[in-house]
Amino acid sequence: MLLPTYRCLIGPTVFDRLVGVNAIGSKTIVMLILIGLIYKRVDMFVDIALAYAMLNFIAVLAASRYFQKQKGLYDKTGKRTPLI
Amino acid sequence: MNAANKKASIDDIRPDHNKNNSFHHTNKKQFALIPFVVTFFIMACFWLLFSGKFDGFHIFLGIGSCLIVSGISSRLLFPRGVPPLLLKTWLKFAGYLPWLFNQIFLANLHVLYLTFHPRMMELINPKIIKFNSRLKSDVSRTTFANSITLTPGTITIHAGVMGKFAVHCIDDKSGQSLPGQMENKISKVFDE
Amino acid sequence: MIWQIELIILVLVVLFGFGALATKDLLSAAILFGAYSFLLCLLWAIMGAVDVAFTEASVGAGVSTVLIVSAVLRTTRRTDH
Amino acid sequence: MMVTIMILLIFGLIFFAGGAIGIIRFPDFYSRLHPAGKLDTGGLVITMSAFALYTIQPFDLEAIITSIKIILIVVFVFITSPTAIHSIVDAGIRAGLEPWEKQEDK
Amino acid sequence: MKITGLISLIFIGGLLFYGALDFPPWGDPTSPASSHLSPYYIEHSIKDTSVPNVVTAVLADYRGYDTMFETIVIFTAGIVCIFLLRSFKEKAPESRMYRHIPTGIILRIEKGGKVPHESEYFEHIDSVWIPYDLVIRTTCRMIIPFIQVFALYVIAHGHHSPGGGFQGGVIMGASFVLFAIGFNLRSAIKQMSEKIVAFICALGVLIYAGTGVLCMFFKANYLDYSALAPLLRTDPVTARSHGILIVEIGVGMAVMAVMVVLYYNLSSAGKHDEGL
Repeated sequence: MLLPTYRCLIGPTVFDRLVGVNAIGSKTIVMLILIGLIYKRVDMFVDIALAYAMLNFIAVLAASRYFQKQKGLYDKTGKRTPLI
Repeated sequence: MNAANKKASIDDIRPDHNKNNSFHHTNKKQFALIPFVVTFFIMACFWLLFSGKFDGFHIFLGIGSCLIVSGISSRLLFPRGVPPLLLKTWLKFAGYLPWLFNQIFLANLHVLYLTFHPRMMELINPKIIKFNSRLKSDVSRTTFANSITLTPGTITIHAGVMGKFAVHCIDDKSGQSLPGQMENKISKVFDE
Repeated sequence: MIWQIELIILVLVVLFGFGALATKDLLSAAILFGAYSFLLCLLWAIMGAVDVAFTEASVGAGVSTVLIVSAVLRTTRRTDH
Repeated sequence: MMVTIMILLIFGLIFFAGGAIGIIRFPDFYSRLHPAGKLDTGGLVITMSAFALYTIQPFDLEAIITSIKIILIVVFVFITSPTAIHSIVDAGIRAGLEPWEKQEDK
Repeated sequence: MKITGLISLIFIGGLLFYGALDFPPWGDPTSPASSHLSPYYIEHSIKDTSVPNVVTAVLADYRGYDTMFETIVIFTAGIVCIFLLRSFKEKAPESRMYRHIPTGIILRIEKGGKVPHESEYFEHIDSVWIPYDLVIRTTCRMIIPFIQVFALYVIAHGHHSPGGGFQGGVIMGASFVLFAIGFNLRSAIKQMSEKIVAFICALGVLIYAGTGVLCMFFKANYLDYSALAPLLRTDPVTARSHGILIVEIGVGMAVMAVMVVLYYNLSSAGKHDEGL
């Protein structure tokens, strides 16, 4: 989980951050079930993991919609400086 | 902008896809019984799976919520104008799954090999390939696109309405096998 | 609970919080905030507060990122200094 | 039973580690998606099946339902994960990010 | 200005840390919080309310006022969002895009042009036209009903597993948001119009407060659900459990509606024409 964090925090573009967040999300699901096994109450934690599995991709979809609406890595103002 | 996208957007305004996708265009709200009942039964199965409690009170709550859900969104599972998925299709789809799992496992091993290879930069050769698919319905195309994304070294970039696909593949070997076998299997599943 | 895991996740939460504050690009900040809420949910779950973890999971994964991204879409994407 | 679970867990962890390293090592954003998408999904499937095998041990109704829920998580991840990857790629193409290609012709 | 902020922040933080030093040590069994209040909840909650999940019992029964005002805070947030952002003035946009459905031709109508009615033949589309994205749309279509049934499960099973009204309401709202992202905002509004959403929002708060008032009719305190026993035809303990469920449903409705309202108004800047 540390390495996707690196990609999230340092990553050159927004997309690298998205990739990192996606990876962190899938690891979070596994960690939740693991914690449930350690506490011996899997039936509780499985609900949280299920909610994650369903809702994990809404954020990614929203961000990709942003780029479909707002074309380009560049701002509207016409400054052609890449946003990092 | 990529050339594939421009071409595809010319595709997309062709009239054909409106027939497939008449969900938005009907202003009249007609109540359809059969999708409602089928959705209700699917949702009831899922409720029992989630709940795991079979006493009367919880069953009553479950029936109430299944009615609400199927009232709201039975049109989403079975939209107008699209032929519904039959039980036979689902059984065939279950037959397709083991092959898919095998492919996914192979894909993982392949990408794993690439990842840990010390001279990775020489092995990979990313490029974009385009091809036409002969699958027709929305669901089969989506299945095809998702299967491509899951199998060796390929990611679907664009899945057009008219059957245009653009695929990003990571090395030469993985790009050659498209569309090939997978499309045959999926077309066999969905009877097209 | 194993306190090493808890410590690692706590450090990661702090890192993501600082990252979300420090980036000048607001969209990146929104995305980092999503990851921050993932890790915070894990932290609550480790501490045994299951209900709080569930709230954090549904709010953080479901709607908060979408709302922030849509607010960024309607305003500007760059912070001015 | 225990041996199977251990083997599956080790495989899953290898996949996860490969995914994490691949995200760092690959040269550009499009090729980074390959390890991120596939290896994470594959590792999640294998790890989850190990957990489901572990949970089903007492073999009463509650345990069976819990492990079916774990399998259900896998199903949902299988539906949503390729979609998420596809939408990221789509956003990248629309934003005008050029794919990295090997220069060997010159 | 920045330096003033920093200094005041450090001062307040130091004050808080100084205050925190006086707290009993973490996990101390003799601290006042864990010596008489929480043992009471832990021992009596099953006997009083027959709810296995103590958190739900505390939130919705013992601390009912607290949760009620939380719900009202959320409701107020939704109302304020409508008041701040919603613009009812139909400012005519510079150009509108319409699609003639049978032929698929796209018309761009400049300012002042004659606007066709929305019918089976003309469809209003977004000005930055997003091509029809097949994969996302089909996946959203397939997955939304399952998210909704899961949300209702979470609301109904707050007694036995983690969850309850708030979480279930948020997941339900997320499913509508997903609908609006996967399709477009106008079809979401057509499915669930603004008036219906506002009505559901108010109805949720009304259910919560109305349950309390109903208890007062039976000569009990406000939000004392055991008084509802003759109405529900059960014994007082089960009545408390059912009262908690009713209240949770109210909270869920209010939260769901507020999430949808927030998304509608934020993503379209109050104009409700084109969203994210």
